[in-house]
Amino acid sequence: MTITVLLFASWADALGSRLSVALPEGASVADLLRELAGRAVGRPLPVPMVAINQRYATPGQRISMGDEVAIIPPVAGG
Amino acid sequence: MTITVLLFASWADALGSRLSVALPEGASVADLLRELAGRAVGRPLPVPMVAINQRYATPGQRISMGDEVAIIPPVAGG
Amino acid sequence: MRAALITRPIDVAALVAEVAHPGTGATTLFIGTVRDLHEGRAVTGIDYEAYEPMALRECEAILAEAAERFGTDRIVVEHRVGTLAVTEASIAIAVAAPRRVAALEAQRYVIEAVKARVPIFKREHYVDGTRAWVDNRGGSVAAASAVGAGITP
Amino acid sequence: MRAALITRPIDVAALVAEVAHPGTGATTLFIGTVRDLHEGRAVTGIDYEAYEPMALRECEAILAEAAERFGTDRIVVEHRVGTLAVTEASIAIAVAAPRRVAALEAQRYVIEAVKARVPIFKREHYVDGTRAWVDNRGGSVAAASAVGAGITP
Repeated sequence: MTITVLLFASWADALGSRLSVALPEGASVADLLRELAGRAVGRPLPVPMVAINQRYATPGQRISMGDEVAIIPPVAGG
Repeated sequence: MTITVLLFASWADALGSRLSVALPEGASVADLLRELAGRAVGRPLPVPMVAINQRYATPGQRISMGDEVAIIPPVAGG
Repeated sequence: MRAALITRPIDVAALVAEVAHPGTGATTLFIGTVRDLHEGRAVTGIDYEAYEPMALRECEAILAEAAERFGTDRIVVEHRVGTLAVTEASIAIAVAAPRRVAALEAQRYVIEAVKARVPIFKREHYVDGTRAWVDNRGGSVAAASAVGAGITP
Repeated sequence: MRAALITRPIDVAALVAEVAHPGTGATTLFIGTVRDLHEGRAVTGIDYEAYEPMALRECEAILAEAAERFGTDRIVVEHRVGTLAVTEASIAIAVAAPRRVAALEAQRYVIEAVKARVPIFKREHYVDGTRAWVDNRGGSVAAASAVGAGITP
């Protein structure tokens, strides 16, 4: 399946603010992060959280076709 | 010695906002409070603090001629 | 640092502006207002009375303690005296600090200390036309123990 | 309760007015501002970027939690997005409650939760012309560990 991933801040600078990623059916958040790490080898990016449909997701959580998936670098609001 | 005592709030309502009180030389804060209690018998007044020269005083502290003495009912600032 | 007892309405925006500084990361403002209910009784207004020179001295001492403890001297407090209507501000405290923890904790330190120590007194006006002196421990004069209780040696 | 991400300057006086109510005994206002120094580097401005729909949703969840926990729904938060100069407000939180403890603790709850959870990001501009994304744990991207560290199974 192909999912669209939104990126922000340093991750958007490195990989763009919107990315299409091909993942096997039933892929998890950790699978997505491994795939993105491959695209960012050697770049000093901070460890991100992942959100699915605007809620923080756990590493084992599965991603489904059509989900809104986002890479959330360390936050800095306030 | 005669000292002038400032009073506030419920104590001022009961006894006036300024009182002359005759006390023996070397009288303490507790002596003053006993004297005032005699003047307020039967009235529902709250237990006050006493300030000498604008600082809270302890019951055993001595009062000297010329001190600025004040009866401070429970405070309600804020 | 600045403390004042004032008779005009408190201008809270001016207090916020007064503590502002390019090194400020966080500003806190606390406003105490006259509310329409106290322990179930409908309140229409409050008289605030102060032992003014001592109240000012205590406020200044509190600000100095907060400055020492929290590392910022950008603190102002104004307390109103006189008769206030419901929704009017009786006190405002503004604090600015490089970091939020100092601004939050200094604010709390100052309001708690003012309520505990500063010789300011209030008399509530009720809808039925009666008035009573009340204090920050929740008591009213009518409910308080008689004076004798506190002065038995 | 109301949360907003805005691009115009925050009007803090309007937020205080928005939460006002005759039953209010205490109002707190927290303002976060861009300061001129971060970890020893002179800062000239900050870009705030948000994952807007999620940031708004998180802010609204935080306000609902605070309302539940502290018993007041008179809480508003506005966070600025875009480029801000030193001394400009990035966030303001106003809380009104019948009693001060609720107003103070709700204020603190909201600012701590916003800083921890809301997907808003900032890039500092330094006097030497460089820029860097920084985060609320005090790190900058350059100082952070490589991405691999976080995703090893």
